[in-house]
Amino acid sequence: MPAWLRGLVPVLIAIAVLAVLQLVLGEFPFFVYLASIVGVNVILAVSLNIVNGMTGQFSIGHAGFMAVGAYTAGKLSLLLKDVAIAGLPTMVSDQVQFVGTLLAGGVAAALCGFIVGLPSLRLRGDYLAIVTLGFGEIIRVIVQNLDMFGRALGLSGIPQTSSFFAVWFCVFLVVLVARRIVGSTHGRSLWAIREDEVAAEAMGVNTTGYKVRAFVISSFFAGVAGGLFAHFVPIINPGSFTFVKSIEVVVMVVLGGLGSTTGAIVAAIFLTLLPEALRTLFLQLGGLGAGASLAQKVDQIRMPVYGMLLVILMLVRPQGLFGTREVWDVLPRWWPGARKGIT
Amino acid sequence: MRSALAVVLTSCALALVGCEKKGSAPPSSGGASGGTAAAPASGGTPGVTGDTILLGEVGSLTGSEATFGISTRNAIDLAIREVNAAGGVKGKKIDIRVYDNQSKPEEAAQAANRLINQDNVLLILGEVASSNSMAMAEKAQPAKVPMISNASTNPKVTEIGDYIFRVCFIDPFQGFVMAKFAHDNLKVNKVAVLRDLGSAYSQGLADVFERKYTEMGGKIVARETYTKGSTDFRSQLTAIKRGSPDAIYIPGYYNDIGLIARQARELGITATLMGGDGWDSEKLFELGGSAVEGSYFSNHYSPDDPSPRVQKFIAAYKAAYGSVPDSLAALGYDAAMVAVDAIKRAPSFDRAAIRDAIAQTKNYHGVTGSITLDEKRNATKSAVVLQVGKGKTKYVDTIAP
Amino acid sequence: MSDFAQHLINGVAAGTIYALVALGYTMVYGVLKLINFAHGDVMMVGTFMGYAVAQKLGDEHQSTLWGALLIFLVAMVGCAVLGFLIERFAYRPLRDKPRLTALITAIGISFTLSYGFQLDIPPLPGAAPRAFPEIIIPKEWLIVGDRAVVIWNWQVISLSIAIGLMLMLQGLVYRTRFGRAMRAVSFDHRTAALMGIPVDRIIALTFMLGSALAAGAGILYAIKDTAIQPLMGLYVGLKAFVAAVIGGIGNVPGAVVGGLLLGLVEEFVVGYSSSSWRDAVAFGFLIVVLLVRPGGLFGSVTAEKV
Amino acid sequence: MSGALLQAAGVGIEFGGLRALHAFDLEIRQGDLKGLIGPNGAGKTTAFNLLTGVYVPTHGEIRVCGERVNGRQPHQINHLGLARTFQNIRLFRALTALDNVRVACLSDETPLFSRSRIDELRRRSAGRSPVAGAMDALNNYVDWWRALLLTPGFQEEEQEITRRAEELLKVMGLSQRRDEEARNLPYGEQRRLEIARALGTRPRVLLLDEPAAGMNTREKADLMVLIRQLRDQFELGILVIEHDMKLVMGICEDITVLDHGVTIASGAPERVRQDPKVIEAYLGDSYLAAHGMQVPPRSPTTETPAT
Repeated sequence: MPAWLRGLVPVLIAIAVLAVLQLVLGEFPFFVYLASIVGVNVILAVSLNIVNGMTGQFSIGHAGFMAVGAYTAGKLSLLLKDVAIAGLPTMVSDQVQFVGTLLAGGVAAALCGFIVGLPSLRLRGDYLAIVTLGFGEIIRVIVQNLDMFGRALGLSGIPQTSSFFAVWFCVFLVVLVARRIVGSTHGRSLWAIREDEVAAEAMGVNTTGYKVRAFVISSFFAGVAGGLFAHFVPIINPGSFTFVKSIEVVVMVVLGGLGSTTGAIVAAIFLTLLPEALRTLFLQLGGLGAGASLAQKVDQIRMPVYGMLLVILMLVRPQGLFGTREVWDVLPRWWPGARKGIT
Repeated sequence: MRSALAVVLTSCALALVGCEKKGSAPPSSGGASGGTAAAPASGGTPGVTGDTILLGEVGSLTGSEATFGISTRNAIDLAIREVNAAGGVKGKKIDIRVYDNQSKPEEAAQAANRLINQDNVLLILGEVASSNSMAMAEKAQPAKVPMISNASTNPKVTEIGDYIFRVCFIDPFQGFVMAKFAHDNLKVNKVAVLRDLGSAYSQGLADVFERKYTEMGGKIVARETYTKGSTDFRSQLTAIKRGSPDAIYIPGYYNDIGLIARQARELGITATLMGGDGWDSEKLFELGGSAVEGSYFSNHYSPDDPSPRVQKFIAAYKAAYGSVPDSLAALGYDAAMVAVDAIKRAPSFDRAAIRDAIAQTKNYHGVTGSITLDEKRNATKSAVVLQVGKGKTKYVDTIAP
Repeated sequence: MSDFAQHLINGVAAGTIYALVALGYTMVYGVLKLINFAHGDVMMVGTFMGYAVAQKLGDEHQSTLWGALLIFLVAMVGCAVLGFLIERFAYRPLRDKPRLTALITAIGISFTLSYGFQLDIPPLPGAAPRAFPEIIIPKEWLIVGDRAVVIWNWQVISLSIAIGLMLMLQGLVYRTRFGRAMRAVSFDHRTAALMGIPVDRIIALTFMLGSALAAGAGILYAIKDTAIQPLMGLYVGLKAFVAAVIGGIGNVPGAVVGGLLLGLVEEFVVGYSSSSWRDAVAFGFLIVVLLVRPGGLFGSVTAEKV
Repeated sequence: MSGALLQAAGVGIEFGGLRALHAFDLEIRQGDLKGLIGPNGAGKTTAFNLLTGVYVPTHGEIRVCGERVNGRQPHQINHLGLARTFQNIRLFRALTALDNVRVACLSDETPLFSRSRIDELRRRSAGRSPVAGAMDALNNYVDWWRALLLTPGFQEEEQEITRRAEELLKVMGLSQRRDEEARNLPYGEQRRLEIARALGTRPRVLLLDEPAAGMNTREKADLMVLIRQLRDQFELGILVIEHDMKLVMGICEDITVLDHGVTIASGAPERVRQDPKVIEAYLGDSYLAAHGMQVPPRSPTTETPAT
């Protein structure tokens, strides 16, 4: 295989596989919806992992970046709703616009990431965490106050141009980016920053630059995730981007194992499907006993159960599902075992 | 360690398999249930199996709007029990599947999607918050599943499509009612508006009120906001006090109103308080105490209404859940009853037929008044204005559209 | 002018609650370096305990001094026990694990408590808000002019309690053996253990103390804002955390000052600007403080030794 | 002036009134092997931190390869050719030995604009050139893209970096530890790994902060040989902080002695060793009195390592 092709092969494979899946899954809208929401969460978790896991910076404002992307992309789509690109069939034109809005959402979020990344030059650990959290909340308040973003009602009627293919291709991209960063000078520099900032700096790693860039890449993908989200829900309002959402993403990253991309993926899938699985489980239980009425009552119990499961999972596997290893790292070649916390 | 991992992985797999199995093997009737845009296939009767009719409901059972979702669910449950006790519909019992949406639109969309595509319900009931209803409607409309919202008052909800209905009046009307009442009945000139920044309902009512009231010649002396979840409103109230208004319009929900009223009185504000249907709850008296007495709010019905329909509902609800139903419960009950009525009238269990039957609802006598659905699928009915008294409300006026 | 004074009073009253909750945050952070996300929810549980006691006492007893004291006592002891259990089973096993994992269990506990209390399965209270009984009969403590400015007795009581507690805590931390042990554990719990300090016991006690403080703060909060509901802890907890960080997390007077400052900033934004930007300004204020002083107002960033 | 790779003139710093270092002068040329000694708290490590940019000096001037570096970021100073090790080993503990070195082996490729050109621009505008900044940023982003697209050039570069890192491990005798995590290495090997890592940055001057601390006599002897060898093989100038007099006296051609932040002596080992001020400061009166000595012993092994 020629060297120049090596970088592109996975992309070609992914396109082919996803296209087939797209054709097959078109028949199951609920599955597609579920897969989309799972995909969005995977993108969020993997991208946050670049900042929290690889670089060791502690950000808990990811929902803010997602909101920026969602609102930018959603608003653009609404503005372009009645516009079609000349010379293209409507379907194609819609998809082109969709991709354009996603990119715009990502870029807007990346810009915010750059702005939030700057204070990270000065702040560490929990202090940085609270600043990112504050940023997320500020975004929400701004959206709530602006008429153009529909205030509390949010944006509605966004064209549902997202698809299984679109979401999972973005998932594929973010995973690819995360993996390739890890395998490069850049990834090693990020790990170095996480391990010891002073030493990294002394070894010629531009720590501030890398930290900001980690923020930028991470928030770009959060923005893309938000854009996707806006195009299949297809309502966005400030209530979807509270700090609870940010926390959910952090939970995915930690549960998967800080720094482990595949861990983040598995954790995101697991935690997103868990409530739905509980719903199925309770329905089955209800079916056995007192009919569906029990199931109704029991749907409320999902959230406390989710909380309990978090506690139990962390107690059983404090280092996360995979530690910092990846799924295929059977041998402890790369940083296995317990980690030291964020500093 | 390994076993924990295994548990996680298998439960992931289980969740997925569970979905797939259901999706790929729908009940014998609904071959087309999977297709998003497909109307039920000829002869297919989604939601009807054997002797039960399955309805779906999405509500906020947890999260910041849980109290509203729960009272809606209670009332719908009550309605369905009553219908079943009376022999069901067309010889079939009604069953309902309720999903929680954690007060979030994406969860509402997901739950609606599941109801439509997995559980194959005949129609969907809910939600209270307009953004959640809209998320559901976006899924119900393309799948051509009728949906009746009980209490989403934003005009945009039913604009999503011809399968989306509601049994309540809409923001512009209710805002107008209180503006008119303030101007004509209370004869006040200076009004302050305090709205919930995080609630589309509150924003909608406040916007309309401000516009209508100013058009009538009144003056808005202060505009303040609060955020759902906060419990200290003194700063806003102190700012309002500076404008010395005659009345304060607070289109919020009762759980905030009680506190706002108390704190207003504590700060020495004597202005009359006014609000919307979100005030209607027995809780208001408990939370507001004497501070809310003498305030006015617009509502869908008056518990004083001597009509047996209303009294029977109140008595039954009280017996079942131990509290006086709030307006959301009343609307939930009506939404369920309108749905049942439409199923009765429809020539078949075909979703399109059900839709048509709902659209033809005319002068249905519900708890919240006589319901007629107009061509925009909104209920046109008159509103009542109630005055808060000691532990109960007093009927003051009826304002027609 | 009078409304300026009123805003000042409101701000101090709101800040007092933030300060009290922030004290608990700061103490736990001090010894464990853990953002105890469940702190606000422990506070919520405390208020519901107080509520239950008040219901048992009935109308005539709950407003007496002894009644009020009993309510405080039960809530504080109850929460201390709850805090102990949380620490013992959710945090202690993770003490030597990465700090983030304990944060996740804290979040798990928070979800369990807040959403669990929303269930309407007795004895859980359900999602609907409850009116908290008036265990301090509100009386005007000071009235200026024609009720232009009013200070209530409970505002004075809350503030006194907050300052009293702060001084007590400060004394505890800097004047007692327990406090010395606490500071040692906070500095380095492994070394502290080598010096014969019973680290587990110190951390458990600190945790219980913090939880009891939360319960006390919760009752005062309920007296001030009269309604309680299961999600209240989330919002107050977040604001209190911000207050603690503004003051310099881990620092006792810092928590109080941070709380009062945050209360005042929010109050004056609403009073003299637009109330819709209140939360944005609160967080903006936090960010500005941190950019100017990265360790908070009273905290110091320990320069890393190279 | 010219030819000095590292030059400190009158450098000083104060921490809240405490004068940690005062009027510190130093010059290192290629092939130099100098020592910096002094009792605990004399300011040796402070001097290192000033030279490498961790602290910004309040007085004086530091030049690396002729360029003034006061106020520059440590990584910029490192790029000019100054690398260091740390007194309390600061390896990337969870990374393998190979990766520790690879972190330091930053790419020398210049995707868009050559680094020397950017440096030239910076030099002309005293470090504040927006054009240079923009070029640098563009370079970085192009660099990221090359990594993401796995371009052939990037792949070659990665191979080159790995090859170089392996070579450095070999030089330091750590080849068999290639895939071991840094924290699992024995103490002496950690020290050597730190040196390998520092060499990865292609330094022209190497600062070693107590490289022999915690080593046994045999290891120390090996290290002495190694340091000399490194100097010659990599054409370096080396500055060593060391407590072990034997080591310092054995390898350094020139020694600077600090006490309380002040340079009390400097020059050839023999001269410094006999300087009474040094003897007094370094060993204390009591020590001399107790041993009834006029001259310091050859190897004061009672010295405790600094914390």
